[in-house]
Amino acid sequence: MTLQHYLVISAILFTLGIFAVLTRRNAISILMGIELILNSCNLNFAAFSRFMTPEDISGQIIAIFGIVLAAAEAAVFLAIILAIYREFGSIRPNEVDTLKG
Amino acid sequence: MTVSLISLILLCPLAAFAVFGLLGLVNRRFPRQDYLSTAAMLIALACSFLLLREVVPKPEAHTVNWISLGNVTFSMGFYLDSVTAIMLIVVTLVSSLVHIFSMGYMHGDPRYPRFFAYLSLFSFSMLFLVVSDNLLGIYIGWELVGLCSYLLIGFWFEKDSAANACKKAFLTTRVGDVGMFIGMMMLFAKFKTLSLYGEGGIFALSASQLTTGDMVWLSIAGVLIFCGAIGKSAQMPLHTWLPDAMEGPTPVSALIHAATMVAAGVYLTARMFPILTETSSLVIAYVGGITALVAATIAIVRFDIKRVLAYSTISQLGYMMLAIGAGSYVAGLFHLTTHAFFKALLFLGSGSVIHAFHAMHAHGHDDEHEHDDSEAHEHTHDQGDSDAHGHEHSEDADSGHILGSEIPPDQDMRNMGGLRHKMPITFITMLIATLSISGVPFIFSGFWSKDAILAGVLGRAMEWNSVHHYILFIMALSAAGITAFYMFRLIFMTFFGEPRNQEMHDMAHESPLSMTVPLLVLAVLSLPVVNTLWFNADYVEPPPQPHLHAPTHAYIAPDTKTGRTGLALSLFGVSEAVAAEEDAGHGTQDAHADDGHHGHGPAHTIAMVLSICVAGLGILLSWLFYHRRTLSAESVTTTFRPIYNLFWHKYYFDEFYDGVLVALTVWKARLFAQFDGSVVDGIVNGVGVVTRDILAAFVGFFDNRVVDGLVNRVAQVTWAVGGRIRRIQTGAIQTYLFVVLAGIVLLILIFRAL
Amino acid sequence: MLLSLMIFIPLLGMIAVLLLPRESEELIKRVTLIFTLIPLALAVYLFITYDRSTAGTQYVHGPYHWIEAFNIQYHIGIDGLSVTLLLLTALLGPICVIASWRNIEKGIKAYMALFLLLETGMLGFFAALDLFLFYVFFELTLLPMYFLIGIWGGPRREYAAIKFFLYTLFGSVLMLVAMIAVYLNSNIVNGVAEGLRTFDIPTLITLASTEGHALANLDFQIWVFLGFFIGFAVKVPIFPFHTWLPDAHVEAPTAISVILAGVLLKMGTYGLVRVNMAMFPLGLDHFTNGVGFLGNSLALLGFINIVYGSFCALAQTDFKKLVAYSSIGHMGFVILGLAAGNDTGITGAILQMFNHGVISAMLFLLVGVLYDRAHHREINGFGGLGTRMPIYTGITTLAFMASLGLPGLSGFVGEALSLLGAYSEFKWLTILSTIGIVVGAAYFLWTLQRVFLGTLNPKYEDLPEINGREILTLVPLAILTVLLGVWPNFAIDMFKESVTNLVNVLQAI
Amino acid sequence: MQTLSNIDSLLHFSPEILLVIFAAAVIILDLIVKDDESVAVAYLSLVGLGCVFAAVLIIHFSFRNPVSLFEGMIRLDEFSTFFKILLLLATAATVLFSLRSEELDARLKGEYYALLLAITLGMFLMASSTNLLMIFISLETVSLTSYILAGFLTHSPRSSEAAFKYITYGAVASGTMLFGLSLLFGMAGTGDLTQIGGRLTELLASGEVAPLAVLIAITFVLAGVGYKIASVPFHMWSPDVYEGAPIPITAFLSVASKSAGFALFIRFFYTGFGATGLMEAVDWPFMLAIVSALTMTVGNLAALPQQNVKRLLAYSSIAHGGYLLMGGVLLTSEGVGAILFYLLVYLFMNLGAFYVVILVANEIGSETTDGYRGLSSRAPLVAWAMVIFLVSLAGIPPFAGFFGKWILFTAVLEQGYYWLALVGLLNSVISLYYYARIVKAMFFEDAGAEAASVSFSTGTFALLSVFVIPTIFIGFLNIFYTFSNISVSVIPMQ
Repeated sequence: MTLQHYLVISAILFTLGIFAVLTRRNAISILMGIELILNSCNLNFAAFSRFMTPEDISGQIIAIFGIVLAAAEAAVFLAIILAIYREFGSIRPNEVDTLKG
Repeated sequence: MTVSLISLILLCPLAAFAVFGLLGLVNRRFPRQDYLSTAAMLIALACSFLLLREVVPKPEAHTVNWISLGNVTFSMGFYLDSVTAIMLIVVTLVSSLVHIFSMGYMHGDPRYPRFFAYLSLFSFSMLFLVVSDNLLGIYIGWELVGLCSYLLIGFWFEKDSAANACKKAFLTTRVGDVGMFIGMMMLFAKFKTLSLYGEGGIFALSASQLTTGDMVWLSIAGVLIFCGAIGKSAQMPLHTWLPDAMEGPTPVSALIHAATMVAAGVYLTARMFPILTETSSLVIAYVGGITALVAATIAIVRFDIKRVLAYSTISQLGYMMLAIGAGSYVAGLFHLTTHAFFKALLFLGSGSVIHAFHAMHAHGHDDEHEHDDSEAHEHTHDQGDSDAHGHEHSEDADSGHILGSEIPPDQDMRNMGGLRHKMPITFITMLIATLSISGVPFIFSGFWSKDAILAGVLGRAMEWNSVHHYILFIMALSAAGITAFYMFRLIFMTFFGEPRNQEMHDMAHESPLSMTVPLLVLAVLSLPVVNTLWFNADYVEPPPQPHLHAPTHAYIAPDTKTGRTGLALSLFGVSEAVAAEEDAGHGTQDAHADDGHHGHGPAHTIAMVLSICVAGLGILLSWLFYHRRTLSAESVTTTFRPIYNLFWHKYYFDEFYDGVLVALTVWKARLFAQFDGSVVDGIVNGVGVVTRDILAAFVGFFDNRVVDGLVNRVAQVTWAVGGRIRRIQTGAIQTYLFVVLAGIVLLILIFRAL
Repeated sequence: MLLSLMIFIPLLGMIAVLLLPRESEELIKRVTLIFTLIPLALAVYLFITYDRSTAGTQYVHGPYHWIEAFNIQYHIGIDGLSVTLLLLTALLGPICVIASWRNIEKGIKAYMALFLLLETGMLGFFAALDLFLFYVFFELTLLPMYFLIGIWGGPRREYAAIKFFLYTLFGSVLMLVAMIAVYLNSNIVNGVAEGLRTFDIPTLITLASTEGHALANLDFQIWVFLGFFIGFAVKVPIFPFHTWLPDAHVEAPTAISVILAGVLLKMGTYGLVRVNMAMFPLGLDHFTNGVGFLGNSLALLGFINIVYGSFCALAQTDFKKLVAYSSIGHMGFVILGLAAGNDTGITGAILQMFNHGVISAMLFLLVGVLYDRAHHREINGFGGLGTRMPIYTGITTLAFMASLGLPGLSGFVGEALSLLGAYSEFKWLTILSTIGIVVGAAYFLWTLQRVFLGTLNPKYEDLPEINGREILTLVPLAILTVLLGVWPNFAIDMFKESVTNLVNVLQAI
Repeated sequence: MQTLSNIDSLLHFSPEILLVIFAAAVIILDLIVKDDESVAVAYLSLVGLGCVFAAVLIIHFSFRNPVSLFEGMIRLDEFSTFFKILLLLATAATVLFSLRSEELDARLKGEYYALLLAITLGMFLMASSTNLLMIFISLETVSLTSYILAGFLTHSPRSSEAAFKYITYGAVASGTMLFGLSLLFGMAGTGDLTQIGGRLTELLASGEVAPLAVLIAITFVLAGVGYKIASVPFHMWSPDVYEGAPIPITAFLSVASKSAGFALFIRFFYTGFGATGLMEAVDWPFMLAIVSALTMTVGNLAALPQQNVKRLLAYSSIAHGGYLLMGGVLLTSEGVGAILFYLLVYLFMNLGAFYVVILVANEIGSETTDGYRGLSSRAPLVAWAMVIFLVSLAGIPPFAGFFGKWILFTAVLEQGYYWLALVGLLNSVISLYYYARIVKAMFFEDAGAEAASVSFSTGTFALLSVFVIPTIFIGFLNIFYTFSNISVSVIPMQ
């Protein structure tokens, strides 16, 4: 397993994430897409740290922080989705469009 | 001394006006504005006589810097030579007399004080014009007299005809003035100064600097400046304002539109004499000649007493122009002087007749008379409308001559007749003036001046020695004859024969003293003997020698002689005149002058003889037509209907201009209604109409759509784009995210390429 | 010091007015009047004590450091041109206050405060010797004007106000670019930067004519000239940037029209003289006697203004619009005279600026008088007023005659000198421009006839005659009109030297 | 430059620590006081901000600057100090706004103020972090908190929607940024901004790294930064969020989070990517120039048709982002100085404008331009204050906004970006148009018949004047120029 493999995978993850975010018709799936993106980043950091700077682990630390932040973000996101559901009775993003123009 | 005199002459009338103006601001009136103005005028008159003594021996000039710039200065100043002095006297004299006359004539007018204030202002401007030693000053006076004539023609501005006439007068003359101004600009661009005299002046410079190469532009400049004179002196083709100007009170007609202002054009041309080239003098001569003849012929068929005189004035002014154009500088000025007196006299006389006739209208006051007069005009006419209608009906007033219905009854000669018993003084004085203008020998001044002109023209023609320049002489001669004819027609129709309108006749009466006295004074002044008391041959300096063009140069000496001869004759009768003529002949030295003179000696005799003959013929004819009635005007009219019509319609000038303008905006049906017949007014209206409809459409389109619209368009586009951008903001979050992605990709692609 | 006092006293006045209670309207008016009279007094003092024999700036205050970061200084002073226009501005101040005495119904307090602010802006503009300061004052007039038109204007006031604002701002941003460009190049000699950059106008003028200095570069001057020119052209206004003017005038209340025509238009031409001509002679040269179409485009614009403005005026039936368009025509003479670039032309132009300020002020005041009585401005709707209100008629006639360039009144001198000067440079354009003289006479006389002559329109049988207050506003202007017509040197002496200087600079090229 | 170990750093870090302490204190206090006294909470947070302010100043003047803390994680220098002051002012203003705003639910105020303090902390870090990790963490801190604040209005669909859009957008953007950061980290092999530039230059020179890779990385990062400063094409969240969020938060976001975003932006690009060799490979200044031109144009054009004043101001703040960005493309200290000065001015005029919006929303209960009809007669002082703010935003003399634009454009022209300057200036003409629409509504149109005149407490006017006075005077006072110029002295320029 070389660095390239990791990078390719993370790239795929990232793309999938973006794809999900753009296409899914459900807020939760969008959240998942976002998680994919963030994780692809974490994978990158870890991989780079492992292969480029073996003696320095700062990359892996960043990855850990990334995971934490992703978790926090997911929490907030879910809370907001709840609020949305309360107000709009739906979590389909394209129905949440009173603000426009 | 002279300076103080001049200042007095100028300031008195100005002060008289200033009093009126300042009090006017607080809506008060000086109780005796009339006395004030008259007194001012009389002082000015006295001063000008004193001045004559002062300056005749030696011309004087006083200048002050008016505007001084880095390397250009415009000066203001007086140039006083005998010509100036004589003009001063003419102006002040006539003006004073008119003032006195007006006290009677205008009595009881609601705007009585204002009338005198205006007269004072006019006198000031005219005097300023006369004494100025530089073109700028002359131009200033020039425009100011224009303003005064505007104010005075429109004095009874409730009358729409008057309101139109005054505007027409101002605009017509202004067209000429613009020409004059362009001429001034040309001279200024060349000489960097506008003052005429002195070594820094235009004359000196033109003498020293100009070469034959400059003749072309100098001729153009000369003609352009003459344009000013064309406007003011109502020469063709800008003459049409003067007859309309008769809408003003009669004293105004006498002062401004006969004696002084209209003569200013002649005066200017005389002043500019030294820089008139061969070509420009020819133009002037022809314009003058044609005007003299045409106007005379038109006058034949008028019935409105004032219009007859108006056309006669135009024709006489043409005479003077012709004289100056032909190089008879002195003769022109001499005729200007004599004409000033007898024409003023004629107008005042007619005024007195008119005045006599209103009395019978049982209206005490002119203004009321003018009111019902204007009501007489007011058929199809409503107030709030544009001036075009006004002109429409002044047009009717003109065409009305044919029916004879639209002439104010008290000015229509067909209501008159046999007045000589009723108003003897008026009759006598007017008769004297008429004899004078028709050039009856030898005791009337008009004869001498006219004769001098004829002589000059003939002599010039001979000197040119090309056949077609004799046309000028022919014109002059026939004009002289016709003048005699229509003037006597006027006299016969007014004062002789049976009263045509009995009840009017019964009411008529001699005018009060204040009016008859001026008549008498002027009558006396039309006798050369009196003139000579102050108008002495020696007074007339030869004009500054122009170095520009040989022929005129050659002609200066003999011309001066002509002038003197004319005057000499006026003093001692023919024989001495001939003698004077002789020594004039021998007196001249250089070869040029000799040729000139050879043509000239006989010229004078021939001219005199012929002029006497035509004058006699004219008088005889009109006697036969209008007194003995052995010949009937009607039958002649019918036989020569086309010619008659030609005269009647004033050579279809008005119709012609209408036609042109109609062609200009033929698609306007109501155009005839909108255009009056005059040139400038027509054109201005034409432009007005064109502006209102075409140009306004254009302006409306251009200014609002194109200029403004461009901006508005930009604004609209901006808005539209704003709207577009808004629509991208759909409110659907995924669209936003897509834009983000697209943005990133685009940025990468773009900068990948870089 | 005196100058600064004069400039900022109206500002103090504004503060004073703001502190007064809204109800005490009379008091507010009086205070405003006082605070406009003081600058007038000072202006007269300056005008009298100004040393006519030198071209240099006098009563200089500063330069004091203001924003060192950009070497922006507080530097004011006057030369002949500015002092003349300062007098005009200071004179129109109280006149406008008096003119607004009765016919401003709502919000008199705000009105007067804004007016005083406006006056500070105008006075400062004419005195500023630092380009940045100059610009700030220039823009400072925008805002009050916008509100004065927008709040107290006629039915279409909003449109007129925003149009005025946008047009002028558009011009002034281009001016801003040019100004920054000048600033940035102000210390570059032969391609190397040395010393501090500066906004100081006198310094810049000298730099712009020093050999090898970046400011003396022809191309640079041409572009910068254009930038400034458009900025000022909008203000003048020069065709085709003029369309804001008729709207603004028609909608603005009388006093504001007076200021607009009397002073704000002059700011444009003053800027042209002060900056475009003095600072960029090469650029000017390129547009006045250069080659090809652009060769004398400036004179061409002047000509277009004259003829176009006059014909537009001829087409109007709204009294005020007519006067507005006539202003466009008359400013054309200024441009023409400036384009001539010789002392006759420039003197004529400057004189015309001042005269037009006075005369158009009169005209707008007179229109206002009529409007206050008849509540409309339709020229054809009147007729025969001459019998009803003789004094008013008299004054109007005077103003008209002055405006159509009757000799003996001030209008003539300016026009005549501009034309005389212009003729020696551009023959045909000048000759064509004289059309403007005839047309000018035409529309004024025609108006005179339609409004005052003829039989009285029965609707106005009992139209009250012009009252004392209104006469009071007109008399000083009328006096000036006559005075300058008879004795133009009275004004010309002030700026003769400055003009000679300017001409020498221009001839040097 | 001295780099302090973690322990030594703590003292220099005291402002941030104080913020945390006070955030906690606020929550605790909120538990103690009764609901109707929750004003106390606000005052406590104000006190907190005061202390932090004092701490910032003390540290600034008493220790040698600049120092790098926590082994080079964050840096303490004039630049960060400048932004800290700016942010503190903004936060304090927001707290005061929130006190006076009637939208917010009184019961939740405790968390609210705590969150405000927290977000301030995040912004402090944004302004001073010099390491990829810190950059990301600070960014996320700010984002997460602002999501919550944007959605803070319970039972308000608009607020929730705003929060939803904000977080979705923000998460994706920051995710993208993080990906970019990871690439940079990988290529440079370090997270330290001060070294990344050098490393990348060498690698690019030796051809070990493809320019495209760097370009992609930078663009991804730009997505994150651009989202914070709402620059095209990453701006689309802001109108909706600004409109939906409570007005004080809108004001706060439009000023504080923009400023923090610019701080981050400057740090990142100038410290990290200022190296010339790098710019030869990736001409990011030009990229930014285009972005800035687009941003101001789009912002202004889209603002033209707006009826809702909050939304209009949102677009206007996008446009201002564009103006500010101009300064960022110049790579000159003048440019950055201009940005800082403009942010300072912008702080006052924009917050002022939003304060008026709050007042109108409170008293008249409308956010659309119709609500402003005849305000001049109903509340003249407020109306005139609004005029000053708007005109200053439009950049017309003599107000501070003009001076801000002025130095921006001077900097731009100095670098020869004439087209950019022209675009900017024409934009400011356009912008005048929509600002004038509000003025028009306030002054040229009459309020309805029922419209009574509105009276405000003196406190209101006092607060208003806090914004009016600087808006008028900042431009005239030399000190502010020097202030902003000194603050950029530490930013490396080549």
